[in-house]
Amino acid sequence: MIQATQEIRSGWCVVGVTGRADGECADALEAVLRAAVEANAKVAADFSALDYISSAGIRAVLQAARAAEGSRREFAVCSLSPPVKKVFDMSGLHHILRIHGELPC
Amino acid sequence: MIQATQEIRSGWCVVGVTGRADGECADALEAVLRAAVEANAKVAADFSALDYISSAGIRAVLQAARAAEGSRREFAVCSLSPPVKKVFDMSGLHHILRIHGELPC
Amino acid sequence: MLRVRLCHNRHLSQLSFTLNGDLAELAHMMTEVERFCAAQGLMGDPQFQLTLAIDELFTNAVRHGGCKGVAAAVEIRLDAADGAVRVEFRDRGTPFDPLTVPPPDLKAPLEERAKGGLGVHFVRQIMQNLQYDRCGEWNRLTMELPT
Amino acid sequence: MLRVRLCHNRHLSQLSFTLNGDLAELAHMMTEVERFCAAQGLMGDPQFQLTLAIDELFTNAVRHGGCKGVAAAVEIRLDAADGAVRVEFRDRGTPFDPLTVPPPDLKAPLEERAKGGLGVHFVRQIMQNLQYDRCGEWNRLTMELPT
Ligand SMILES: Nc1ncnc2c1ncn2[C@@H]1O[C@H](COP(=O)(O)OP(=O)(O)O)[C@@H](O)[C@H]1O
Ligand SMILES: Nc1ncnc2c1ncn2[C@@H]1O[C@H](COP(=O)(O)OP(=O)(O)O)[C@@H](O)[C@H]1O
Repeated sequence: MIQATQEIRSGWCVVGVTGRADGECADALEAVLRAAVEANAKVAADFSALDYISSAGIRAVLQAARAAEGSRREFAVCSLSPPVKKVFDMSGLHHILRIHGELPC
Repeated sequence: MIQATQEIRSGWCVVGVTGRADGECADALEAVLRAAVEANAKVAADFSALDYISSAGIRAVLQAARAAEGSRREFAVCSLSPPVKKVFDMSGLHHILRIHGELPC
Repeated sequence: MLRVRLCHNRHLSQLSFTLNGDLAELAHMMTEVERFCAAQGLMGDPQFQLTLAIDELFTNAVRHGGCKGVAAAVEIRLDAADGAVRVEFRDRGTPFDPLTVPPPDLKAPLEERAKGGLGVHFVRQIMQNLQYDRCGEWNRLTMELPT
Repeated sequence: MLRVRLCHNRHLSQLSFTLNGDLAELAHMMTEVERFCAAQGLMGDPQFQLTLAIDELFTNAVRHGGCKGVAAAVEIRLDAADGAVRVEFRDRGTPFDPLTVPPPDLKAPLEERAKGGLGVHFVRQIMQNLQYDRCGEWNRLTMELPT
Protein backbone atom coordinates (compact mmCIF):
# COMPACT_ATOMS: atom_id res chain seq x y z
CA MET A 1 0.00 0.00 0.00
CA ILE A 2 1.27 3.40 -0.96
CA GLN A 3 -0.56 6.72 -0.99
CA ALA A 4 0.45 10.15 -2.20
CA THR A 5 -0.69 13.73 -1.68
CA GLN A 6 0.34 16.77 -3.70
CA GLU A 7 0.58 20.37 -2.59
CA ILE A 8 2.19 23.55 -3.93
CA ARG A 9 4.25 25.45 -1.32
CA SER A 10 6.41 28.51 -2.12
CA GLY A 11 7.13 27.36 -5.64
CA TRP A 12 7.72 23.70 -4.78
CA CYS A 13 5.41 20.86 -5.59
CA VAL A 14 5.53 18.77 -2.42
CA VAL A 15 4.57 15.10 -2.93
CA GLY A 16 3.82 13.48 0.39
CA VAL A 17 4.24 9.72 0.27
CA THR A 18 2.73 7.37 2.85
CA GLY A 19 3.09 3.61 3.21
CA ARG A 20 5.49 1.09 1.70
CA ALA A 21 7.62 1.58 -1.41
CA ASP A 22 8.22 -2.06 -2.34
CA GLY A 23 8.08 -4.17 -5.50
CA GLU A 24 4.31 -4.23 -5.41
CA CYS A 25 3.95 -0.43 -5.15
CA ALA A 26 7.04 0.88 -6.94
CA ASP A 27 5.29 1.46 -10.25
CA ALA A 28 2.63 3.55 -8.54
CA LEU A 29 5.31 5.60 -6.78
CA GLU A 30 7.24 6.14 -9.99
CA ALA A 31 4.08 7.27 -11.81
CA VAL A 32 3.18 9.79 -9.11
CA LEU A 33 6.68 11.27 -8.96
CA ARG A 34 7.06 11.39 -12.74
CA ALA A 35 3.70 13.15 -13.11
CA ALA A 36 4.76 15.74 -10.55
CA VAL A 37 8.10 16.23 -12.31
CA GLU A 38 6.42 16.68 -15.68
CA ALA A 39 4.04 19.30 -14.35
CA ASN A 40 6.31 21.28 -12.01
CA ALA A 41 9.70 23.00 -12.11
CA LYS A 42 10.59 22.03 -8.55
CA VAL A 43 9.46 18.81 -6.92
CA ALA A 44 10.16 17.68 -3.36
CA ALA A 45 9.26 14.15 -2.34
CA ASP A 46 8.27 14.26 1.32
CA PHE A 47 9.12 10.80 2.67
CA SER A 48 8.48 11.60 6.34
CA ALA A 49 5.50 9.19 6.35
CA LEU A 50 7.17 6.50 4.25
CA ASP A 51 7.54 3.43 6.48
CA TYR A 52 9.53 1.24 4.20
CA ILE A 53 11.53 1.22 1.00
CA SER A 54 13.18 -1.58 -0.94
CA SER A 55 15.47 -1.50 -3.98
CA ALA A 56 12.34 -1.37 -6.13
CA GLY A 57 11.29 1.85 -4.38
CA ILE A 58 14.79 3.28 -4.75
CA ARG A 59 14.64 2.46 -8.44
CA ALA A 60 11.31 4.31 -8.74
CA VAL A 61 12.86 7.39 -7.12
CA LEU A 62 15.87 7.20 -9.43
CA GLN A 63 13.65 6.94 -12.49
CA ALA A 64 11.82 10.09 -11.41
CA ALA A 65 15.17 11.80 -10.78
CA ARG A 66 16.24 10.81 -14.28
CA ALA A 67 13.09 12.25 -15.77
CA ALA A 68 13.72 15.47 -13.81
CA GLU A 69 17.29 15.63 -15.06
CA GLY A 70 16.11 15.10 -18.63
CA SER A 71 13.65 17.97 -18.46
CA ARG A 72 15.86 20.18 -16.26
CA ARG A 73 13.55 20.14 -13.24
CA GLU A 74 14.66 20.32 -9.66
CA PHE A 75 13.97 17.12 -7.76
CA ALA A 76 14.72 16.56 -4.08
CA VAL A 77 14.04 13.73 -1.66
CA CYS A 78 13.29 15.01 1.84
CA SER A 79 12.63 14.08 5.45
CA LEU A 80 13.60 10.42 5.36
CA SER A 81 12.83 8.42 8.48
CA PRO A 82 15.97 6.83 9.97
CA PRO A 83 15.36 3.30 8.59
CA VAL A 84 14.50 4.60 5.11
CA LYS A 85 17.56 6.83 5.28
CA LYS A 86 19.69 3.74 5.90
CA VAL A 87 18.43 2.14 2.71
CA PHE A 88 19.41 5.24 0.75
CA ASP A 89 22.78 5.14 2.49
CA MET A 90 23.33 1.51 1.49
CA SER A 91 22.50 2.53 -2.07
CA GLY A 92 25.28 5.12 -2.17
CA LEU A 93 23.12 7.78 -3.77
CA HIS A 94 24.52 10.85 -2.04
CA HIS A 95 26.36 12.22 -5.04
CA ILE A 96 23.59 11.69 -7.59
CA LEU A 97 20.47 12.58 -5.64
CA ARG A 98 19.55 15.66 -3.65
CA ILE A 99 18.63 14.28 -0.25
CA HIS A 100 17.42 16.88 2.27
CA GLY A 101 16.93 16.42 5.97
CA GLU A 102 13.99 18.76 5.81
CA LEU A 103 11.65 20.06 3.16
CA PRO A 104 13.10 23.03 1.24
CA CYS A 105 9.93 25.00 1.90
CA MET B 1 -4.22 -42.81 21.40
CA ILE B 2 -4.65 -46.47 22.00
CA GLN B 3 -7.10 -48.24 24.28
CA ALA B 4 -7.51 -51.88 25.22
CA THR B 5 -10.20 -54.07 26.75
CA GLN B 6 -9.78 -57.58 28.03
CA GLU B 7 -12.34 -60.38 28.18
CA ILE B 8 -12.27 -64.17 28.68
CA ARG B 9 -14.28 -66.13 26.09
CA SER B 10 -14.30 -69.94 25.80
CA GLY B 11 -10.77 -70.26 27.12
CA TRP B 12 -9.30 -67.35 25.14
CA CYS B 13 -8.27 -64.03 26.55
CA VAL B 14 -9.51 -61.58 23.95
CA VAL B 15 -7.68 -58.23 23.97
CA GLY B 16 -9.67 -55.65 22.04
CA VAL B 17 -7.49 -52.83 20.77
CA THR B 18 -8.88 -49.47 19.65
CA GLY B 19 -7.09 -46.50 18.11
CA ARG B 20 -3.64 -46.07 16.58
CA ALA B 21 -0.65 -48.37 17.05
CA ASP B 22 2.16 -45.97 16.18
CA GLY B 23 5.52 -44.99 17.64
CA GLU B 24 3.85 -42.98 20.37
CA CYS B 25 1.57 -45.81 21.50
CA ALA B 26 3.58 -48.94 20.68
CA ASP B 27 5.00 -49.36 24.18
CA ALA B 28 1.52 -49.26 25.67
CA LEU B 29 0.32 -51.85 23.17
CA GLU B 30 3.26 -54.11 23.85
CA ALA B 31 2.70 -53.87 27.61
CA VAL B 32 -0.99 -54.75 27.31
CA LEU B 33 -0.35 -57.74 25.05
CA ARG B 34 2.57 -59.01 27.12
CA ALA B 35 0.52 -58.80 30.32
CA ALA B 36 -2.26 -60.80 28.67
CA VAL B 37 0.24 -63.40 27.42
CA GLU B 38 1.81 -63.76 30.86
CA ALA B 39 -1.57 -64.33 32.53
CA ASN B 40 -3.32 -66.51 29.94
CA ALA B 41 -2.65 -69.69 28.00
CA LYS B 42 -4.41 -68.42 24.86
CA VAL B 43 -4.48 -64.80 23.80
CA ALA B 44 -6.28 -63.32 20.80
CA ALA B 45 -5.62 -59.71 19.87
CA ASP B 46 -8.85 -58.35 18.38
CA PHE B 47 -7.74 -55.62 15.96
CA SER B 48 -11.15 -54.98 14.40
CA ALA B 49 -11.23 -51.48 15.94
CA LEU B 50 -7.56 -50.70 15.26
CA ASP B 51 -7.52 -47.81 12.78
CA TYR B 52 -3.85 -47.64 12.09
CA ILE B 53 -0.59 -49.48 12.57
CA SER B 54 2.99 -48.55 11.77
CA SER B 55 6.21 -50.59 11.96
CA ALA B 56 6.40 -49.62 15.64
CA GLY B 57 3.01 -51.24 16.21
CA ILE B 58 4.06 -54.32 14.25
CA ARG B 59 7.16 -54.52 16.42
CA ALA B 60 5.01 -54.40 19.57
CA VAL B 61 2.91 -57.29 18.27
CA LEU B 62 6.02 -59.30 17.41
CA GLN B 63 7.47 -58.72 20.87
CA ALA B 64 4.28 -60.06 22.42
CA ALA B 65 4.38 -63.01 20.04
CA ARG B 66 7.96 -63.69 21.11
CA ALA B 67 6.97 -63.60 24.76
CA ALA B 68 4.16 -66.05 23.98
CA GLU B 69 6.56 -68.36 22.14
CA GLY B 70 8.98 -68.23 25.07
CA SER B 71 6.34 -69.25 27.57
CA ARG B 72 4.52 -71.64 25.22
CA ARG B 73 1.30 -69.66 25.04
CA GLU B 74 -0.97 -69.42 22.05
CA PHE B 75 -1.07 -65.96 20.51
CA ALA B 76 -3.21 -64.93 17.56
CA VAL B 77 -3.87 -61.65 15.80
CA CYS B 78 -7.46 -61.41 14.56
CA SER B 79 -9.98 -59.38 12.57
CA LEU B 80 -7.63 -56.93 10.91
CA SER B 81 -9.27 -54.08 9.00
CA PRO B 82 -8.22 -54.01 5.32
CA PRO B 83 -5.65 -51.20 5.65
CA VAL B 84 -4.08 -52.69 8.79
CA LYS B 85 -4.05 -56.06 7.02
CA LYS B 86 -2.01 -54.48 4.22
CA VAL B 87 0.65 -53.35 6.68
CA PHE B 88 0.94 -56.90 8.02
CA ASP B 89 1.15 -58.10 4.42
CA MET B 90 3.98 -55.69 3.64
CA SER B 91 5.76 -57.02 6.73
CA GLY B 92 5.69 -60.58 5.45
CA LEU B 93 4.63 -62.07 8.75
CA HIS B 94 2.38 -64.87 7.53
CA HIS B 95 4.70 -67.69 8.39
CA ILE B 96 5.69 -66.48 11.84
CA LEU B 97 2.43 -65.08 13.19
CA ARG B 98 -1.02 -66.60 13.51
CA ILE B 99 -3.24 -64.12 11.72
CA HIS B 100 -6.95 -64.95 11.77
CA GLY B 101 -9.69 -63.37 9.73
CA GLU B 102 -12.03 -63.81 12.65
CA LEU B 103 -11.72 -64.37 16.36
CA PRO B 104 -11.18 -68.04 17.28
CA CYS B 105 -14.03 -67.84 19.77
CA MET C 1 0.80 -29.47 22.29
CA LEU C 2 -0.08 -28.19 18.86
CA ARG C 3 2.96 -27.11 16.92
CA VAL C 4 1.66 -27.84 13.48
CA ARG C 5 0.16 -25.30 11.14
CA LEU C 6 -0.70 -25.70 7.56
CA CYS C 7 0.14 -23.50 4.65
CA HIS C 8 -2.07 -23.94 1.67
CA ASN C 9 -3.47 -22.25 -1.34
CA ARG C 10 -7.09 -21.93 -2.29
CA HIS C 11 -7.56 -25.51 -3.37
CA LEU C 12 -5.22 -26.97 -0.79
CA SER C 13 -3.18 -28.51 -3.59
CA GLN C 14 -0.12 -27.74 -1.49
CA LEU C 15 0.38 -28.00 2.24
CA SER C 16 3.42 -27.45 4.44
CA PHE C 17 3.72 -28.13 8.11
CA THR C 18 6.38 -28.29 10.77
CA LEU C 19 6.76 -30.87 13.54
CA ASN C 20 8.72 -30.79 16.73
CA GLY C 21 10.97 -33.71 17.59
CA ASP C 22 8.36 -35.42 19.75
CA LEU C 23 6.38 -38.55 18.90
CA ALA C 24 3.27 -36.85 20.30
CA GLU C 25 3.39 -34.84 17.06
CA LEU C 26 2.28 -37.95 15.15
CA ALA C 27 -1.33 -37.09 15.93
CA HIS C 28 -0.96 -33.66 14.38
CA MET C 29 0.83 -35.02 11.36
CA MET C 30 -2.10 -37.36 10.83
CA THR C 31 -4.58 -34.52 11.10
CA GLU C 32 -2.70 -32.50 8.49
CA VAL C 33 -2.42 -35.41 6.08
CA GLU C 34 -6.11 -36.12 6.58
CA ARG C 35 -7.03 -32.53 5.77
CA PHE C 36 -4.90 -32.56 2.64
CA CYS C 37 -6.29 -35.88 1.47
CA ALA C 38 -9.88 -34.83 2.17
CA ALA C 39 -9.38 -31.75 -0.02
CA GLN C 40 -7.82 -33.86 -2.76
CA GLY C 41 -10.39 -36.65 -2.66
CA LEU C 42 -7.69 -39.07 -1.53
CA MET C 43 -9.29 -40.50 1.57
CA GLY C 44 -9.02 -44.20 2.27
CA ASP C 45 -6.00 -46.07 0.96
CA PRO C 46 -3.88 -43.16 -0.31
CA GLN C 47 -4.34 -41.30 2.97
CA PHE C 48 -3.37 -44.37 4.98
CA GLN C 49 -0.27 -44.95 2.89
CA LEU C 50 0.83 -41.33 2.91
CA THR C 51 0.38 -41.25 6.68
CA LEU C 52 2.33 -44.46 7.14
CA ALA C 53 5.29 -43.37 5.00
CA ILE C 54 5.57 -40.01 6.73
CA ASP C 55 5.08 -41.62 10.15
CA GLU C 56 8.00 -43.98 9.56
CA LEU C 57 10.33 -41.21 8.43
CA PHE C 58 9.31 -38.92 11.27
CA THR C 59 9.60 -41.63 13.91
CA ASN C 60 13.07 -42.51 12.62
CA ALA C 61 14.18 -38.87 12.70
CA VAL C 62 13.11 -38.67 16.35
CA ARG C 63 14.36 -42.13 17.39
CA HIS C 64 17.55 -42.47 15.40
CA GLY C 65 18.31 -39.05 13.91
CA GLY C 66 18.78 -36.97 17.03
CA CYS C 67 15.67 -34.84 16.42
CA LYS C 68 14.21 -35.72 19.81
CA GLY C 69 13.43 -32.55 21.75
CA VAL C 70 14.37 -30.27 18.84
CA ALA C 71 11.71 -27.65 18.08
CA ALA C 72 10.48 -27.56 14.49
CA ALA C 73 12.91 -30.33 13.63
CA VAL C 74 10.91 -31.63 10.67
CA GLU C 75 9.25 -29.87 7.75
CA ILE C 76 6.87 -31.68 5.46
CA ARG C 77 5.46 -30.44 2.19
CA LEU C 78 2.73 -32.13 0.19
CA ASP C 79 1.95 -31.18 -3.41
CA ALA C 80 -0.89 -32.62 -5.39
CA ALA C 81 0.44 -33.20 -8.89
CA ASP C 82 -1.15 -34.91 -11.88
CA GLY C 83 -1.76 -38.48 -10.78
CA ALA C 84 0.55 -38.29 -7.77
CA VAL C 85 1.18 -36.66 -4.44
CA ARG C 86 4.69 -35.28 -4.22
CA VAL C 87 6.16 -35.34 -0.73
CA GLU C 88 9.16 -33.47 0.53
CA PHE C 89 10.32 -34.65 3.95
CA ARG C 90 13.04 -32.61 5.63
CA ASP C 91 14.59 -33.16 9.03
CA ARG C 92 17.38 -31.48 10.93
CA GLY C 93 18.81 -34.75 12.18
CA THR C 94 22.28 -36.19 11.63
CA PRO C 95 23.02 -36.85 7.96
CA PHE C 96 21.31 -40.08 7.00
CA ASP C 97 20.23 -41.47 3.65
CA PRO C 98 17.41 -44.01 4.19
CA LEU C 99 17.99 -45.36 0.67
CA THR C 100 21.16 -46.98 1.99
CA VAL C 101 19.21 -49.20 4.41
CA PRO C 102 19.28 -52.80 3.11
CA PRO C 103 15.93 -54.58 2.77
CA PRO C 104 14.83 -56.58 5.80
CA ASP C 105 15.06 -60.38 5.77
CA LEU C 106 11.36 -61.19 5.69
CA LYS C 107 12.14 -64.86 6.28
CA ALA C 108 14.13 -64.39 9.45
CA PRO C 109 12.82 -66.09 12.61
CA LEU C 110 10.49 -64.30 14.99
CA GLU C 111 13.28 -63.39 17.40
CA GLU C 112 15.11 -61.58 14.65
CA ARG C 113 12.00 -59.92 13.22
CA ALA C 114 10.90 -58.60 16.61
CA LYS C 115 13.90 -56.25 16.62
CA GLY C 116 12.25 -53.97 14.07
CA GLY C 117 13.72 -52.80 10.80
CA LEU C 118 10.50 -52.43 8.82
CA GLY C 119 10.09 -48.65 8.73
CA VAL C 120 12.28 -47.80 5.74
CA HIS C 121 10.99 -50.92 3.99
CA PHE C 122 7.42 -49.58 4.25
CA VAL C 123 8.45 -46.22 2.87
CA ARG C 124 10.09 -47.89 -0.13
CA GLN C 125 7.12 -50.18 -0.68
CA ILE C 126 4.64 -47.30 -0.67
CA MET C 127 6.45 -44.41 -2.30
CA GLN C 128 8.05 -44.03 -5.73
CA ASN C 129 10.91 -41.95 -7.14
CA LEU C 130 12.63 -41.57 -3.81
CA GLN C 131 15.53 -39.14 -3.85
CA TYR C 132 17.74 -38.18 -0.99
CA ASP C 133 20.05 -35.27 -0.59
CA ARG C 134 21.67 -33.47 2.28
CA CYS C 135 20.96 -29.74 2.11
CA GLY C 136 22.96 -27.84 4.67
CA GLU C 137 21.64 -28.87 8.05
CA TRP C 138 18.74 -30.79 6.50
CA ASN C 139 18.16 -34.34 5.38
CA ARG C 140 15.83 -34.02 2.43
CA LEU C 141 13.86 -36.87 0.95
CA THR C 142 11.49 -36.37 -1.97
CA MET C 143 9.13 -39.03 -3.19
CA GLU C 144 5.79 -39.62 -4.87
CA LEU C 145 2.68 -41.56 -4.09
CA PRO C 146 0.84 -42.50 -7.31
CA THR C 147 -2.88 -41.81 -6.96
CA MET D 1 -5.45 -13.36 -0.93
CA LEU D 2 -3.87 -14.80 2.19
CA ARG D 3 -1.65 -17.75 1.44
CA VAL D 4 0.70 -17.38 4.34
CA ARG D 5 0.47 -19.32 7.54
CA LEU D 6 2.94 -19.49 10.29
CA CYS D 7 4.33 -22.50 12.04
CA HIS D 8 5.77 -21.83 15.42
CA ASN D 9 6.54 -23.33 18.74
CA ARG D 10 5.54 -22.02 22.10
CA HIS D 11 7.97 -19.15 22.19
CA LEU D 12 7.83 -18.43 18.48
CA SER D 13 11.57 -18.97 18.30
CA GLN D 14 10.94 -20.58 14.93
CA LEU D 15 8.52 -19.64 12.19
CA SER D 16 7.91 -21.05 8.73
CA PHE D 17 5.68 -19.66 6.06
CA THR D 18 4.94 -20.16 2.41
CA LEU D 19 4.39 -17.49 -0.24
CA ASN D 20 2.83 -17.69 -3.66
CA GLY D 21 4.66 -16.19 -6.60
CA ASP D 22 2.80 -12.89 -6.44
CA LEU D 23 4.20 -9.55 -5.25
CA ALA D 24 0.95 -8.98 -3.35
CA GLU D 25 2.36 -11.56 -0.93
CA LEU D 26 4.90 -8.98 0.27
CA ALA D 27 2.33 -7.62 2.70
CA HIS D 28 1.85 -11.04 4.26
CA MET D 29 5.55 -11.67 4.43
CA MET D 30 5.91 -8.40 6.34
CA THR D 31 3.16 -9.39 8.76
CA GLU D 32 4.87 -12.70 9.47
CA VAL D 33 8.29 -11.11 9.99
CA GLU D 34 6.70 -8.52 12.26
CA ARG D 35 5.05 -11.20 14.36
CA PHE D 36 8.30 -13.11 14.69
CA CYS D 37 10.27 -9.99 15.59
CA ALA D 38 7.67 -8.86 18.11
CA ALA D 39 7.92 -12.21 19.89
CA GLN D 40 11.72 -12.02 19.86
CA GLY D 41 11.98 -8.40 20.99
CA LEU D 42 13.54 -7.51 17.65
CA MET D 43 11.30 -4.67 16.58
CA GLY D 44 12.79 -1.61 14.97
CA ASP D 45 16.02 -1.99 13.02
CA PRO D 46 16.38 -5.78 13.00
CA GLN D 47 12.79 -6.17 11.82
CA PHE D 48 13.30 -3.61 9.06
CA GLN D 49 16.47 -5.28 7.87
CA LEU D 50 15.08 -8.79 7.99
CA THR D 51 12.05 -7.60 6.03
CA LEU D 52 14.21 -5.86 3.45
CA ALA D 53 16.50 -8.82 2.85
CA ILE D 54 13.60 -11.25 2.45
CA ASP D 55 11.69 -8.77 0.30
CA GLU D 56 14.61 -8.49 -2.14
CA LEU D 57 15.01 -12.24 -2.45
CA PHE D 58 11.30 -12.83 -2.85
CA THR D 59 10.86 -10.03 -5.38
CA ASN D 60 13.76 -11.43 -7.40
CA ALA D 61 12.32 -14.94 -7.34
CA VAL D 62 9.06 -13.57 -8.73
CA ARG D 63 10.61 -11.09 -11.19
CA HIS D 64 13.62 -12.99 -12.45
CA GLY D 65 13.28 -16.57 -11.20
CA GLY D 66 10.11 -17.64 -12.94
CA CYS D 67 8.12 -17.99 -9.71
CA LYS D 68 5.44 -15.61 -10.90
CA GLY D 69 2.03 -17.28 -10.69
CA VAL D 70 3.42 -20.40 -9.01
CA ALA D 71 1.48 -21.42 -5.90
CA ALA D 72 3.57 -21.84 -2.76
CA ALA D 73 6.70 -21.04 -4.75
CA VAL D 74 8.69 -19.75 -1.78
CA GLU D 75 9.23 -21.14 1.71
CA ILE D 76 10.82 -19.07 4.41
CA ARG D 77 11.99 -20.24 7.80
CA LEU D 78 13.18 -18.01 10.63
CA ASP D 79 15.02 -19.35 13.66
CA ALA D 80 16.01 -17.27 16.62
CA ALA D 81 19.46 -18.42 17.64
CA ASP D 82 21.90 -17.03 20.21
CA GLY D 83 22.64 -13.52 19.08
CA ALA D 84 21.31 -14.02 15.56
CA VAL D 85 18.27 -14.77 13.47
CA ARG D 86 18.91 -17.63 11.07
CA VAL D 87 16.99 -17.38 7.81
CA GLU D 88 16.39 -20.10 5.28
CA PHE D 89 14.96 -18.82 2.02
CA ARG D 90 13.85 -21.40 -0.52
CA ASP D 91 12.27 -20.83 -3.90
CA ARG D 92 11.21 -23.12 -6.70
CA GLY D 93 12.57 -20.83 -9.40
CA THR D 94 15.23 -21.57 -12.01
CA PRO D 95 18.61 -22.39 -10.48
CA PHE D 96 20.23 -19.15 -9.45
CA ASP D 97 22.98 -18.37 -6.96
CA PRO D 98 22.67 -14.72 -5.85
CA LEU D 99 26.20 -14.87 -4.47
CA THR D 100 27.45 -14.80 -8.06
CA VAL D 101 25.96 -11.33 -8.65
CA PRO D 102 28.82 -8.78 -8.83
CA PRO D 103 28.54 -5.73 -6.56
CA PRO D 104 26.86 -2.70 -8.16
CA ASP D 105 28.96 0.26 -9.29
CA LEU D 106 27.84 2.77 -6.67
CA LYS D 107 29.67 5.54 -8.57
CA ALA D 108 27.90 5.03 -11.89
CA PRO D 109 25.90 7.96 -13.28
CA LEU D 110 22.20 8.33 -12.56
CA GLU D 111 21.16 6.85 -15.88
CA GLU D 112 23.02 3.66 -15.07
CA ARG D 113 21.88 3.51 -11.46
CA ALA D 114 18.22 3.93 -12.39
CA LYS D 115 18.30 0.47 -14.03
CA GLY D 116 18.29 -1.22 -10.66
CA GLY D 117 20.73 -3.84 -9.45
CA LEU D 118 20.61 -3.05 -5.72
CA GLY D 119 18.54 -5.96 -4.41
CA VAL D 120 21.24 -8.59 -3.95
CA HIS D 121 23.61 -5.86 -2.73
CA PHE D 122 21.18 -5.06 0.11
CA VAL D 123 20.91 -8.71 1.08
CA ARG D 124 24.70 -8.99 1.26
CA GLN D 125 25.01 -5.76 3.23
CA ILE D 126 22.44 -6.84 5.79
CA MET D 127 22.94 -10.56 6.21
CA GLN D 128 25.98 -12.62 7.22
CA ASN D 129 27.19 -16.15 6.50
CA LEU D 130 25.27 -16.44 3.26
CA GLN D 131 25.31 -19.91 1.77
CA TYR D 132 23.64 -21.04 -1.40
CA ASP D 133 22.85 -24.50 -2.60
CA ARG D 134 20.49 -26.01 -5.11
CA CYS D 135 18.40 -28.75 -3.50
CA GLY D 136 16.40 -30.65 -6.05
CA GLU D 137 13.85 -28.22 -7.43
CA TRP D 138 14.73 -25.57 -4.82
CA ASN D 139 17.14 -22.68 -4.64
CA ARG D 140 18.14 -22.54 -1.00
CA LEU D 141 19.86 -19.61 0.64
CA THR D 142 20.74 -19.60 4.33
CA MET D 143 21.99 -16.55 6.16
CA GLU D 144 22.10 -14.83 9.53
CA LEU D 145 21.18 -11.45 10.87
CA PRO D 146 23.26 -10.63 13.94
CA THR D 147 21.04 -9.21 16.68
N1 LIG E 1 16.72 -40.65 10.45
C1 LIG E 1 17.64 -41.59 10.76
N2 LIG E 1 18.83 -41.21 11.27
C2 LIG E 1 19.77 -42.12 11.57
N3 LIG E 1 19.61 -43.45 11.39
C3 LIG E 1 18.44 -43.90 10.90
C4 LIG E 1 17.41 -42.99 10.54
N4 LIG E 1 16.38 -43.71 10.04
C5 LIG E 1 16.74 -45.00 10.10
N5 LIG E 1 17.99 -45.13 10.60
C6 LIG E 1 18.74 -46.39 10.77
O1 LIG E 1 18.19 -47.35 9.89
C7 LIG E 1 17.72 -48.47 10.64
C8 LIG E 1 16.48 -49.06 9.98
O2 LIG E 1 15.38 -48.17 10.16
P1 LIG E 1 13.91 -48.74 10.05
O3 LIG E 1 13.82 -49.55 8.78
O4 LIG E 1 12.95 -47.64 10.16
O5 LIG E 1 13.75 -49.74 11.26
P2 LIG E 1 13.83 -49.47 12.85
O6 LIG E 1 13.61 -48.03 13.08
O7 LIG E 1 12.74 -50.31 13.39
O8 LIG E 1 15.20 -49.93 13.28
C9 LIG E 1 17.51 -47.96 12.05
O9 LIG E 1 17.60 -48.99 13.00
C10 LIG E 1 18.62 -46.95 12.19
O10 LIG E 1 19.83 -47.58 12.51
N1 LIG F 1 15.99 -15.38 -8.34
C1 LIG F 1 16.65 -15.00 -9.46
N2 LIG F 1 16.59 -15.78 -10.56
C2 LIG F 1 17.25 -15.42 -11.69
N3 LIG F 1 17.99 -14.30 -11.80
C3 LIG F 1 18.09 -13.48 -10.73
C4 LIG F 1 17.43 -13.79 -9.51
N4 LIG F 1 17.71 -12.82 -8.63
C5 LIG F 1 18.51 -11.93 -9.27
N5 LIG F 1 18.74 -12.33 -10.54
C6 LIG F 1 19.61 -11.64 -11.53
O1 LIG F 1 20.51 -10.82 -10.83
C7 LIG F 1 20.36 -9.45 -11.22
C8 LIG F 1 20.59 -8.53 -10.04
O2 LIG F 1 19.53 -8.65 -9.10
P1 LIG F 1 19.28 -7.46 -8.08
O3 LIG F 1 20.58 -7.10 -7.44
O4 LIG F 1 18.20 -7.84 -7.15
O5 LIG F 1 18.81 -6.23 -8.97
P2 LIG F 1 17.53 -6.08 -9.93
O6 LIG F 1 16.53 -7.08 -9.52
O7 LIG F 1 17.11 -4.67 -9.65
O8 LIG F 1 18.05 -6.27 -11.32
C9 LIG F 1 18.95 -9.38 -11.79
O9 LIG F 1 18.81 -8.33 -12.71
C10 LIG F 1 18.80 -10.73 -12.45
O10 LIG F 1 19.40 -10.75 -13.71
